[in-house]
Amino acid sequence: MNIELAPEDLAFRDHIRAFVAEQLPAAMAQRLLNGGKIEPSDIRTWQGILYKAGLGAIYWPAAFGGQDAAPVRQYLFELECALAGAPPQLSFGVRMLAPVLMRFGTTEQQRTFLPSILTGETWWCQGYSEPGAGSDLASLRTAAVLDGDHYVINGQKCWNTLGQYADWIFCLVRTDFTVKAQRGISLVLIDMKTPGITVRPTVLLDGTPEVNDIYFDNVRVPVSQRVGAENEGWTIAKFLLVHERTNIAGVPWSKRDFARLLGIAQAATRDGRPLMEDASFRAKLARLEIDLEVLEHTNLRMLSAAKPDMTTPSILKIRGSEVRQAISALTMEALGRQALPLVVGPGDAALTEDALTRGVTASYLNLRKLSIFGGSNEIQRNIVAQSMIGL
Amino acid sequence: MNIELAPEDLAFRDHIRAFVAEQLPAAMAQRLLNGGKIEPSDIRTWQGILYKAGLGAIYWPAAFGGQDAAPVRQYLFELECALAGAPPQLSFGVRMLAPVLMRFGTTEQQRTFLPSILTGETWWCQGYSEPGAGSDLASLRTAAVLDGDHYVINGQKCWNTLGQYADWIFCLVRTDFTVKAQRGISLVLIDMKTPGITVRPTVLLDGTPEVNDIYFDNVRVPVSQRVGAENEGWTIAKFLLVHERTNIAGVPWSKRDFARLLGIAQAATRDGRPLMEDASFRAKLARLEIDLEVLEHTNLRMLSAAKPDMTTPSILKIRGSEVRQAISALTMEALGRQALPLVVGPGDAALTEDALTRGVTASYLNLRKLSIFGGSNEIQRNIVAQSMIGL
Amino acid sequence: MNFDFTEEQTLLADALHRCLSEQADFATRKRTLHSDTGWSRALWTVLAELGVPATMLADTDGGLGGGAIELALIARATGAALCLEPIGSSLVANLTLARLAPAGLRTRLAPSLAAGTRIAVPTFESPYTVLQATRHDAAYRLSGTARVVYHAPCADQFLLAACTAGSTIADTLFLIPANAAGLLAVPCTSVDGQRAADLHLTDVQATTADTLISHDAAAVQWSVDVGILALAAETLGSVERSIALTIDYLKTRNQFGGPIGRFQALQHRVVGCLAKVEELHTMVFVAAARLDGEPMLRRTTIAALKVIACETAQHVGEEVVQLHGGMGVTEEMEISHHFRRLVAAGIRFGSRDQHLAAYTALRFPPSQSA
Amino acid sequence: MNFDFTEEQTLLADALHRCLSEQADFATRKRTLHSDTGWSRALWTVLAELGVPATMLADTDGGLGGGAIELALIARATGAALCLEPIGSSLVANLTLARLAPAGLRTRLAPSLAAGTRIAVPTFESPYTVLQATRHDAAYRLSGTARVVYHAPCADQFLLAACTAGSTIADTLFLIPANAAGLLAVPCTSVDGQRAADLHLTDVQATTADTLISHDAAAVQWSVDVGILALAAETLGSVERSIALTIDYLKTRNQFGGPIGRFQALQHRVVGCLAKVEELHTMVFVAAARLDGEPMLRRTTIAALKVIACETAQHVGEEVVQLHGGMGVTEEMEISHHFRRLVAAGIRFGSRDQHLAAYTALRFPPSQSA
Repeated sequence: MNIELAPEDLAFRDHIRAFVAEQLPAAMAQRLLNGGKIEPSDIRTWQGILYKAGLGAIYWPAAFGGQDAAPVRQYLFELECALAGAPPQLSFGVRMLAPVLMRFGTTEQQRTFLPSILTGETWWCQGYSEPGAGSDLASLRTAAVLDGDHYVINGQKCWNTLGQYADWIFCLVRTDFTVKAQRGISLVLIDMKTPGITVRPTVLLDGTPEVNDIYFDNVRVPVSQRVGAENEGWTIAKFLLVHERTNIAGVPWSKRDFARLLGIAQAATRDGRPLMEDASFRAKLARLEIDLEVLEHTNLRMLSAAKPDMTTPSILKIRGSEVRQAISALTMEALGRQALPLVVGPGDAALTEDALTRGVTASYLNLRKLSIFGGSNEIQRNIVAQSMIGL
Repeated sequence: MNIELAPEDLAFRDHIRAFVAEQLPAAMAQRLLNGGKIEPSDIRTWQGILYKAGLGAIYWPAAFGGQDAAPVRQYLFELECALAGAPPQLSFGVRMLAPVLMRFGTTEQQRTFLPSILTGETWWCQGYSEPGAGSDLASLRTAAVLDGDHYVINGQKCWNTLGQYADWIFCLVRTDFTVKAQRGISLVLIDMKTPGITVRPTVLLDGTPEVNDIYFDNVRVPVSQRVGAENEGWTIAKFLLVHERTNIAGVPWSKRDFARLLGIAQAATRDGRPLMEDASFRAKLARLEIDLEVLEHTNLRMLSAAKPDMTTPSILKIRGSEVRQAISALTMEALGRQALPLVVGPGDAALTEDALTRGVTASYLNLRKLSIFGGSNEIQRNIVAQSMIGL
Repeated sequence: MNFDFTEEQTLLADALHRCLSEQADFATRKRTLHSDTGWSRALWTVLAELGVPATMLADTDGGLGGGAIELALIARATGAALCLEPIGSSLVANLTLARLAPAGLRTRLAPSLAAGTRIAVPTFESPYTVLQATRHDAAYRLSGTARVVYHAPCADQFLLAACTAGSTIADTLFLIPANAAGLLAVPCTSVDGQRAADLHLTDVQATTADTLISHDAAAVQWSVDVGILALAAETLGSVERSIALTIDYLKTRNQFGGPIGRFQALQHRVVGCLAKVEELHTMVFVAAARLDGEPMLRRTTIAALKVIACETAQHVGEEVVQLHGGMGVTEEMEISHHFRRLVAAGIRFGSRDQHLAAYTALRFPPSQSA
Repeated sequence: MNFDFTEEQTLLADALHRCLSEQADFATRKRTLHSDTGWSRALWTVLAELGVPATMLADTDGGLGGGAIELALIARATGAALCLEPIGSSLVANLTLARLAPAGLRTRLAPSLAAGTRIAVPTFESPYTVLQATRHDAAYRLSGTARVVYHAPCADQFLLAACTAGSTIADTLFLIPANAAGLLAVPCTSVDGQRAADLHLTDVQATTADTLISHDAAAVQWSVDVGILALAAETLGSVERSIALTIDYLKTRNQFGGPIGRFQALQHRVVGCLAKVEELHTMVFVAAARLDGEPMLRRTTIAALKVIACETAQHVGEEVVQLHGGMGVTEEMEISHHFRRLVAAGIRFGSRDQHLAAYTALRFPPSQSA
């Protein structure tokens, strides 16, 4: 057992730290560290910078432009980026679709789609959930009917994240209605410019249109854009969900949020006195830091384990979401009444210029999704219970 | 709305307070306030004193020797008794069987059994649960087969509280095995001296034999000792369970325990300094007092409501057990290392003479039962959910 | 002892519920929310005709002579309907005026306040303030800032709390016009969608005639406590409605072959919410009953109430959103608006920890007996 | 970076688990619990033959040269088996001796400690003590009381921590014989069934040869931290076993027509326990890895570990009893003995709040940056 970083890993971290310090645009970093909204252009710009430095997806196999980086290195990479104020990489392409293509895609598909994921040129989104099939993917109904060498697709997807900016979507569709729930599903890749696709944003409770309903009305997709065999989509979906969960704890983002919480707390007052004089608040901060420390090391313990098990990603998802939500709640609490205004008038210099505190409440609202999207925490508990108790 | 006590109620309370101050044996009170074990003789003695003062069961109808006292008065009565250090009244006779006899019993049964409940001469216990039918009463199997004018009873009861001291037991038995679960059950009264009854104590985790298994081996019981019609036991059991729950929150005991907690906290030190200097401990004490205050008033709100509903007793049971358990946990915490010894050697004057702290840890252990016995908190949540959601 | 309402109180609550469910259903409210002003003067007028703003004013001043129970019942109903109108704020201002203001001030303003043609709102949620009142001859000059004053954009009068010389907490109350010289209001929208403003005061004049009480910090605290009661009662209405919405959702949302309400883990979490709501219900009316009683008991009860209200708002708010799954985080669902209201309720008038500290200081001061 | 054990460590843990499940099954342990001495010297001898007490001693002293990881692995196994023998205590004493004692003391005692024929136990669980060491010429005289010293009745030697003149916390460590003149032991049984004693010292003589370190409060704190690690690792073993027992129970206990483990509310609560246990698992080995590292990082990590261990002990302990229903509160079930062990673990070496306060003081001192 050696829980400290090996000298090579430390050197790697220092290299990433230096790279980020030099290459991450300072204005973007400052804006994002102060709680500013992440714009699509931020994500595209940063992915382009990473690509040029050979860091577009370090844990991809070298054959596809990666570095075969171990999970711990990938973690260090994400941590350095997050702490420095970088936007996240868009997971739909880099983290979700790409491993699927490498495993199930044809050589042609890999050649066509992987490079532009790495460069950040193609923005991918995901079409999984449907009305009435949120957590229950097996009951999805979007139909793909074969017509010559095309599928004709009709149906509706929901909870599509950031699809309003997307160039392409990977989509689970039903290719066989005659078989049982999980069978008869296929994965297809669809150009968002294909006629018949309508994107309608769903406004979330923080007021932002982060997710969408996507309607398919006789959308024609070449059969060559199916990934894997027909009706094998469920196998691919499960593979993808597991991949989606490898960084599910979100520790880098929680550490960045915690650093911000500390900054806010040190500047805050309560009833006219410095908030950090308040013993109960300091104890809360301490308890939360312990949670974060435990989460980080539990995550590292599992990342570095020789053989991963099936329950730990679910536990990491649950605890990761709880810890990040708790950080956002305590940040809001630290702000006190200053946390109330969600929308400020143009004349309000005091509030808008107070950059450190920007978006704290909106972030608390927005992060409620963490325990719901991507398989709710209740679903995660079911998965663990099924594996441990099996009743 | 008038949440303060009416002048008549205040006068009643003062009357009870004065009575208890005068009549409750001082040595017994001091021992019980300091966490001493409640002996059967304490309960019998105190019931005798209450009976002689006409206070044996104040909420019984006057016709049976009570005072038709309203629930709020009964609460005040119990609160004054508890705070002064009185033992509890034995609920099996006074609170559980008696209302059943008044409602379902024959005049003969009422004349035979009610007076000695009031005087405390007859110690009753309850035979409900069975192995495999703890929370699930409908599946009970103890058989009562008619043989002339007797039932012959065979089977086993468990979780029988204090039955080792009992003169009589009221027992749910199956009188018809041919019908569905809840039907075919009858309630019979059995003299514990009847041949064929064996009582075997079950030691609980605090080391005390508080509950028993009771075995019935061809026990002959006159049919005249059945209460209500044959196979109508389920109706009676439900009536009785509702009655059992009218004081389910246990507020008087929690208030007595909280007063003791305060006494212990004010005398305690932590790392060489007075515990009450510790802000986090005082905040815990405050938060718990708030819980107790809320529980007391929620209990009073429901006791004084014109029409009781079906869910509030369950909520009171859940919260009542949680609050009392939390008080016992915080008392243990206040004691620190002094809470460790459960059994002290005869030479240990320091520990045995420290009467205020006696039995704190044993009490914490013992009170785990509160959220389990009498319908576990999980069962209570099911009841509420059934009533509110109905799925 | 009883917790029953009088017939008049029941009638008031029923009339209000009926009115709000007819005239302020969720669709109507959504239009109001997104309107320029963010509140409906039409609805306010209807409520005024029902007697809502008059309820808190003395009958000798043309009001209906209501007290804390009426205030709690009205606030509970407006919380359930997520009203955007300045109901809670004006109730608090009007009751403070009725109880504390000298006759002259009352007589001058009561008729229009009762009719709803004039709206007064308080600018403070705690005795801690940076607003200073400096004496100049017979008048005061007020300077400082009051942050995030709810309903300030629709107020005609502000009920202000300020510190006079030598005091570190507010000890003097003024009622001044919203268009007073030296007063700058910078608008914002709070997390619950209600409109508010930061008020910047520079030498705003307040005469003796504008003064409710002076050098009486206890009276200011009483008025703050009225505000806490109103907010807690609003919170009660909102969590009650949230649970009803959630139970409906659990019964009708199908997943994995049936309504999700059949899942026991979800059922038990609803029961956990219900238990919290019963407790808040109790404390709102205990606090209401004690509002005009012994000050120390009122203070500990109000502090306890806010502790319970904050915890209930956070617990129930987060649970009902979670129980709604993805739908819970969308703006189109009523539940997400309750959640935002509950988030605001947890912040306004001070946090759970602040009120627990206040309770602790009163009941368990360091190293002393309780 | 890796969290893997060496092959030797895995072999040690496996051998110990095998030995304890064969020789200290629950029925055997119950007989031991109710025996006069409350522990089994026979089992202790078997463990000594396995090398358990020798593990912590330096190989140059005839020990096996183990460190914090080995200590944690052994303690975890003894927690799972609810051992009544002085294993954790002697590991802590032996490791303290190995690291801090001068050569003379080590050479004198190591052989018999390694063989298990001599048992040393620590008498302190925190640097706060009322034991005073007063210098008289070349020796100290020790006076005061050490309360509830675990395994004192079976100890041959006591590892004592005392304050020298001018110090308010313990800064000196002694190893003295259990039969020293002036030492009175008053026995008691702790809540977890383990035997203990209050030690009353009156002018007990300790020479320089009995002194491990003096005027070094940091070294005393290190030894306390070793004890916290051992207790937390025992707790880990106990909660892991408790969850396994509970899952077995849920699968086999039938109510309402099937195993109660099919109820989702119960399943989710088991998952809640599992998540806590994973976290404790992490922290035990993080703390073990940092035990001999940078002192400030060790201190915060150990404080965090005890916070997590106390919370996990209470949460999991109360949940597993509740999930066992009525059976959970009976003495005949193994689960109730784990519960009692977990209750003791929450009290020993200081409470959750004490350690959170220590962590807070180190990481977030008042009004300063972290």
